[in-house]
Amino acid sequence: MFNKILIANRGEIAVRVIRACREMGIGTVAVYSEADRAALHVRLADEAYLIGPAPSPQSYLKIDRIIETARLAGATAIHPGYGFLSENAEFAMRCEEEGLIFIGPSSHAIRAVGGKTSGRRLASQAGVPVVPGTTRDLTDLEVVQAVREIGLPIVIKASAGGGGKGMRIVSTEAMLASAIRATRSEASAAFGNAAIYVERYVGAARHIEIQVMADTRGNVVYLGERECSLQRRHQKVIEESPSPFVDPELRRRMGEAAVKVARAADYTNAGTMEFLVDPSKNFYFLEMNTRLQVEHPITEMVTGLDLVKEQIRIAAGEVLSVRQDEIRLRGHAIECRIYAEDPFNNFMPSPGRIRALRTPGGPGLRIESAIYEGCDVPIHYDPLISKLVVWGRDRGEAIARVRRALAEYVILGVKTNIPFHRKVLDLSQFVTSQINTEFLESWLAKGLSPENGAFAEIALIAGALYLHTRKRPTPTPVAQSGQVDSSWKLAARQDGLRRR
Amino acid sequence: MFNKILIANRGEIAVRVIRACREMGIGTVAVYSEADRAALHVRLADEAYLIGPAPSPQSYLKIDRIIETARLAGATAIHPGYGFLSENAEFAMRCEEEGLIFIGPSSHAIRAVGGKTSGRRLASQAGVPVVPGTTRDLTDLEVVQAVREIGLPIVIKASAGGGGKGMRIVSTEAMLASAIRATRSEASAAFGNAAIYVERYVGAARHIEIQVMADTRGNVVYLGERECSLQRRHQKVIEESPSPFVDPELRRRMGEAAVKVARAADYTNAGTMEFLVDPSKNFYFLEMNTRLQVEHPITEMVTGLDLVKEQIRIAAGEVLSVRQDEIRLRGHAIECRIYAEDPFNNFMPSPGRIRALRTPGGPGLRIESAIYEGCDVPIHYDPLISKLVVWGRDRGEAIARVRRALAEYVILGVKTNIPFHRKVLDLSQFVTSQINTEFLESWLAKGLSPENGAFAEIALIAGALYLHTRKRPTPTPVAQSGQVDSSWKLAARQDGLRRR
Amino acid sequence: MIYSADLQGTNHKLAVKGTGSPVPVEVNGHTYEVDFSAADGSLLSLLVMGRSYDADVVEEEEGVLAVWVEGETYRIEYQEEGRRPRRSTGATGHSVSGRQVITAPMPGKVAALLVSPAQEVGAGQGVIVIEAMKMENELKASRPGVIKEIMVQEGAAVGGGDVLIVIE
Amino acid sequence: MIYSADLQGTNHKLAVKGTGSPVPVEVNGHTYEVDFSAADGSLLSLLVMGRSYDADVVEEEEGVLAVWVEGETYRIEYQEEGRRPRRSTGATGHSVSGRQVITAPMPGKVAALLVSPAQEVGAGQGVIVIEAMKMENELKASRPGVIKEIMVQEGAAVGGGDVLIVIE
Repeated sequence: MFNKILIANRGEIAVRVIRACREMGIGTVAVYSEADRAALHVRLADEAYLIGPAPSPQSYLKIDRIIETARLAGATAIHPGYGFLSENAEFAMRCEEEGLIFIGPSSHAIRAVGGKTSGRRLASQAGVPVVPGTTRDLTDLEVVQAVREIGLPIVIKASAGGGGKGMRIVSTEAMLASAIRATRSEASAAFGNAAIYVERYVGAARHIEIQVMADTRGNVVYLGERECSLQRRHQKVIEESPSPFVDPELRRRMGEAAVKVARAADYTNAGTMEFLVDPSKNFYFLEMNTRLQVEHPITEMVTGLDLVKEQIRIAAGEVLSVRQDEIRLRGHAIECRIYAEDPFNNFMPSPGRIRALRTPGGPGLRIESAIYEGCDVPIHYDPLISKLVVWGRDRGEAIARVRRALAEYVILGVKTNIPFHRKVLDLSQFVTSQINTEFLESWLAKGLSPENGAFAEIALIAGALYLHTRKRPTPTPVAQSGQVDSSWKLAARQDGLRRR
Repeated sequence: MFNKILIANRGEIAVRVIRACREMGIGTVAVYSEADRAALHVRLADEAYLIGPAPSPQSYLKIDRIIETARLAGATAIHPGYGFLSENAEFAMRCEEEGLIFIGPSSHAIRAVGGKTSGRRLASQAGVPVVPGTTRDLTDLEVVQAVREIGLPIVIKASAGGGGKGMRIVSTEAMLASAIRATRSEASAAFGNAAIYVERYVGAARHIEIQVMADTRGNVVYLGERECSLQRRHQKVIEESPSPFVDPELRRRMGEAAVKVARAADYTNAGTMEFLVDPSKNFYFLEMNTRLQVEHPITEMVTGLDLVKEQIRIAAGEVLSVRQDEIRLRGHAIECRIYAEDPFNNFMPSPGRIRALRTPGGPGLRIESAIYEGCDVPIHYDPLISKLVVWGRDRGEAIARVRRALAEYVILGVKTNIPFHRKVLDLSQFVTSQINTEFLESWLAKGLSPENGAFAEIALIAGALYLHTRKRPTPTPVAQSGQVDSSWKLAARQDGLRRR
Repeated sequence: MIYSADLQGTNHKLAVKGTGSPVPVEVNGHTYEVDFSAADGSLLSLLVMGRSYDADVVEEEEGVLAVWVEGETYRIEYQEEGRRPRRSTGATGHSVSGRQVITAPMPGKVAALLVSPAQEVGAGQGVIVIEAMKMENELKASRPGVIKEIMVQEGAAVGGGDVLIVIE
Repeated sequence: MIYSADLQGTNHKLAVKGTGSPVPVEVNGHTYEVDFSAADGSLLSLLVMGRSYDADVVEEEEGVLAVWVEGETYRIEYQEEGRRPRRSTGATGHSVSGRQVITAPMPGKVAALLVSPAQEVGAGQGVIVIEAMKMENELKASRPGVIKEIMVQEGAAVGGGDVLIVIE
């Protein structure tokens, strides 16, 4: 086993990996940018090194600097988290060359299955259905041809795309030419690569993904699915596992398909196959994410496995700790992604300082967060500041629990999408899970208005008292020193609390 | 189902019950003493009413006042939590008379099995082994006789005892007379009742208890065991479930014995049978606690059940939500009771104001607490301020996790026993579970010294910098406004974080 | 102490009639007896007619409070009786005149300009796109007008509060 | 700034040689380059030779700090160079002389007096029992002496810090 791991990431995922290492007795090395000197991942790590200015291309994306830091600190393995360099085949290869263990798949596997078109090719070769479309980059003319074959509506996608950028839905011939131009220019601007391909547009489908885990001895398992259809701007907002839409039979079929693709790619470590599932339960391979997902905790809560520890063990050459037939799903888990953004102002990002923070407590909660009272949420990185994950004995309890927890969660100083989550969780379409990837957008199109003001009058009073008491001494109750209970002993008997 | 429940308690258990009610959509009524105006249970409840001065006999133990408050607020049921009135048969009876639902067993069942001697009688009648001894109150002469029959060493116990008070171990004839006098006087002073009885003293035994749950339709189940041998002054410090000492066969035998006793008492709702288990796995019924236990969360974490919700459903006349054959234990749970006390000064209580509070996060943690930054820990009540409960896939992971969590837990302003927990968790006897009810005391007898100072030099520096920077502006990094990443788009591609 | 409070464009009159707790508080002519407790920092607990309310308050800028109550957060601008009004806040600030000043709601970069000088714009029409935290954010005109001034270029870095566009 | 710090009876000399971060800090003659960051309130982050230390500091009474570092809490009494010493703290405080003053470590009630005036007591001998938070707590003499004065009776309520017994 490794004695020191460098975490090439920041935010909640870096903290998540550090905690797993601590529980495994492995030393941790954090890297940070100038904007992150006081970040929680720096505080919690055993060692921390500055790797550059705030912009990620000059810090968290600097391969040479990170590898050099691993050397300097004597770390023998690197965990990339998600985002940043996690799916970067070159980074994985550099680690391999430098004799550092990249905690993830081989650079070869990333190349084989990580790319959008290469993944589609591999899947269809493995006999797994993919969304009808092309499996390679196209010229404008080829696009027109492809559209004739596939039929409208279609999506033009940037081969190098991601983050919901570089895609255009085309529903009429007339739109085609301009859509091609627009996508190419956006793609070259956003990803420095104008390559595009075409897929049939599957509209009212669900986005459901399968978690796979593969060791270096050829063992591959699937760990159930995650329902990820609730998206805004193609970005996941609320995920749950299991999916209310998936029955055991569909789970098995999708799981086995995912394992097939993983085997075809000689895949190792944690990976996720994204599928589109249509109302009649046909599923189509979309793409594979060759790293840990943001929403991995919901899979951990229903399977009882710690995926990060599993990743580390696999990278150290150990055998998978479970066989497929040992995997049982228990209960139901839901994750709400809490972003620093203003849901009532077009989800405008809201960087700044956390002025007040109170995290919910009690049964069935898990909070994956990198914020603390007094910390800053910088403008330079993703606005994900916390993941509220709950477990319930069944979906009903999980929903009730996440609502309860959101009502306890206080984050002031920056605006958050907590009110948005609370509204979504109350929607009958969510409760009955009558959703697809378009649902959230179409619901949002109606517009989102701030709190209806159930507590407006109380808020007005609280604010006034806050200002009022700042000027005067406040009545803060204190344990009455000296004044002591005259019947301790009676109380002692009836309490006897410690005897439990 | 009830639409409003009054919680006749304070502290973490009141908060625990309020949260369960919220998840069930049931309104909550808190009661509070003058010392608890700002307590968390008051904040979280829908309604809150002052019921008297700080001393519990004038507030949390005032039956009339509490029942009157339930009436006033329109609550139809009362949850007593643990301690205070939770095992008070008179209170249960008053509720019954007033047409309020007492969320717990009937006053009849409390009388039948709740008393130390009555419980022993009932158990032995039900054919469940009890620690050899008498099952009724004794005269001094009868004590001497009993000792002759049972043989030394014995324990003289106050029939009304509790909280580890009113018991004397007698190992020689010579000690007997004075021990009888001493126990009687202590008992009448502490419990207003000089009645005593005699048990054989079982020395190197473990304290293991069985959680039972019974509905009003005659269904009774046991929910595995809890290992509670780690005690100080007969008070539990660390509990775990399952017990490393208990095999499936012993679990079944103890479970069935517990169910027998519950049936014999016509018991309903949640209850716990405490057993002594000797090294050769003979078990002896000790007593039954006719209410929820402090350590109930570890049972919830391994069974997946919410015991408080189950209690409420049962009280509302619903059928148990699980059958015995559906109960599966998954993984391992450990609870550390965090007290406001100074482990390095003879565990002196440490009331006061919480000045800094940072609770651990990440996978497998559950924090049941009623403190917040700026709140006061009053002198009038039990010093339990938080329960840190962890779940792990196996005992090894649970231990690693609770160590990790304790190292993250910051509570300043009052002294806590966190350092004590950290030392105990490192003991080889704990790791291998070579423990019994005497282990902790005998280990403590060697004396406990403060932190050995692994970080003493850093602490000295941190303190100096704290004082230093109070006088000068502090370098707090802030998100560099204006200075904006010149290659957002590149970053956007490589992050694409929201697309996960 | 008497306060004028602005919540989502509606003005409310408040009077805190005394000190200590409980204290009578008048809101829009209706008086409540408020039993309250304030811990160190931002936490407040209110009891009004038996109902318990958990609140958390921080001052975002002078006189502008973010008030969290039972899971809902309100942004309220307070003025003490007899103090001169402060400018209101929000992504798009307007002065009393027909003039609209579009300011950057957060530090970021101008991803796109959607209008040109002298162009007419309708209410809710997007005028500029600011990129921050890996997201593009379109700022809209709150009511019809004509683009008077554009103070930034595409690609320019902007700080929070910077004036971007003036509409008349 | 130069400090004298008392930790568990041992005295340490500290010198913070400058302002801002990183700053050289001398401890008992050894100087470290300390990169530190202080958030609002009590949180500190220290980087010393690449090692990261998470710290949390509160002042329990003037000059006496509770310093949490990586899970361990230290109580340290600081004196700035050239200030007059403060009285030391702890359950049983002693002055420089052979005199011992037993004070109540917390508010509570005198459950039992274990000694009488003029009685000789040995080091570690229990002299009084205070009851608080449902527990009895025995206070001990830290070294041998003779009971000079007993200021309280059994059953009496005492406040934190009250003088209970004087030993000489």
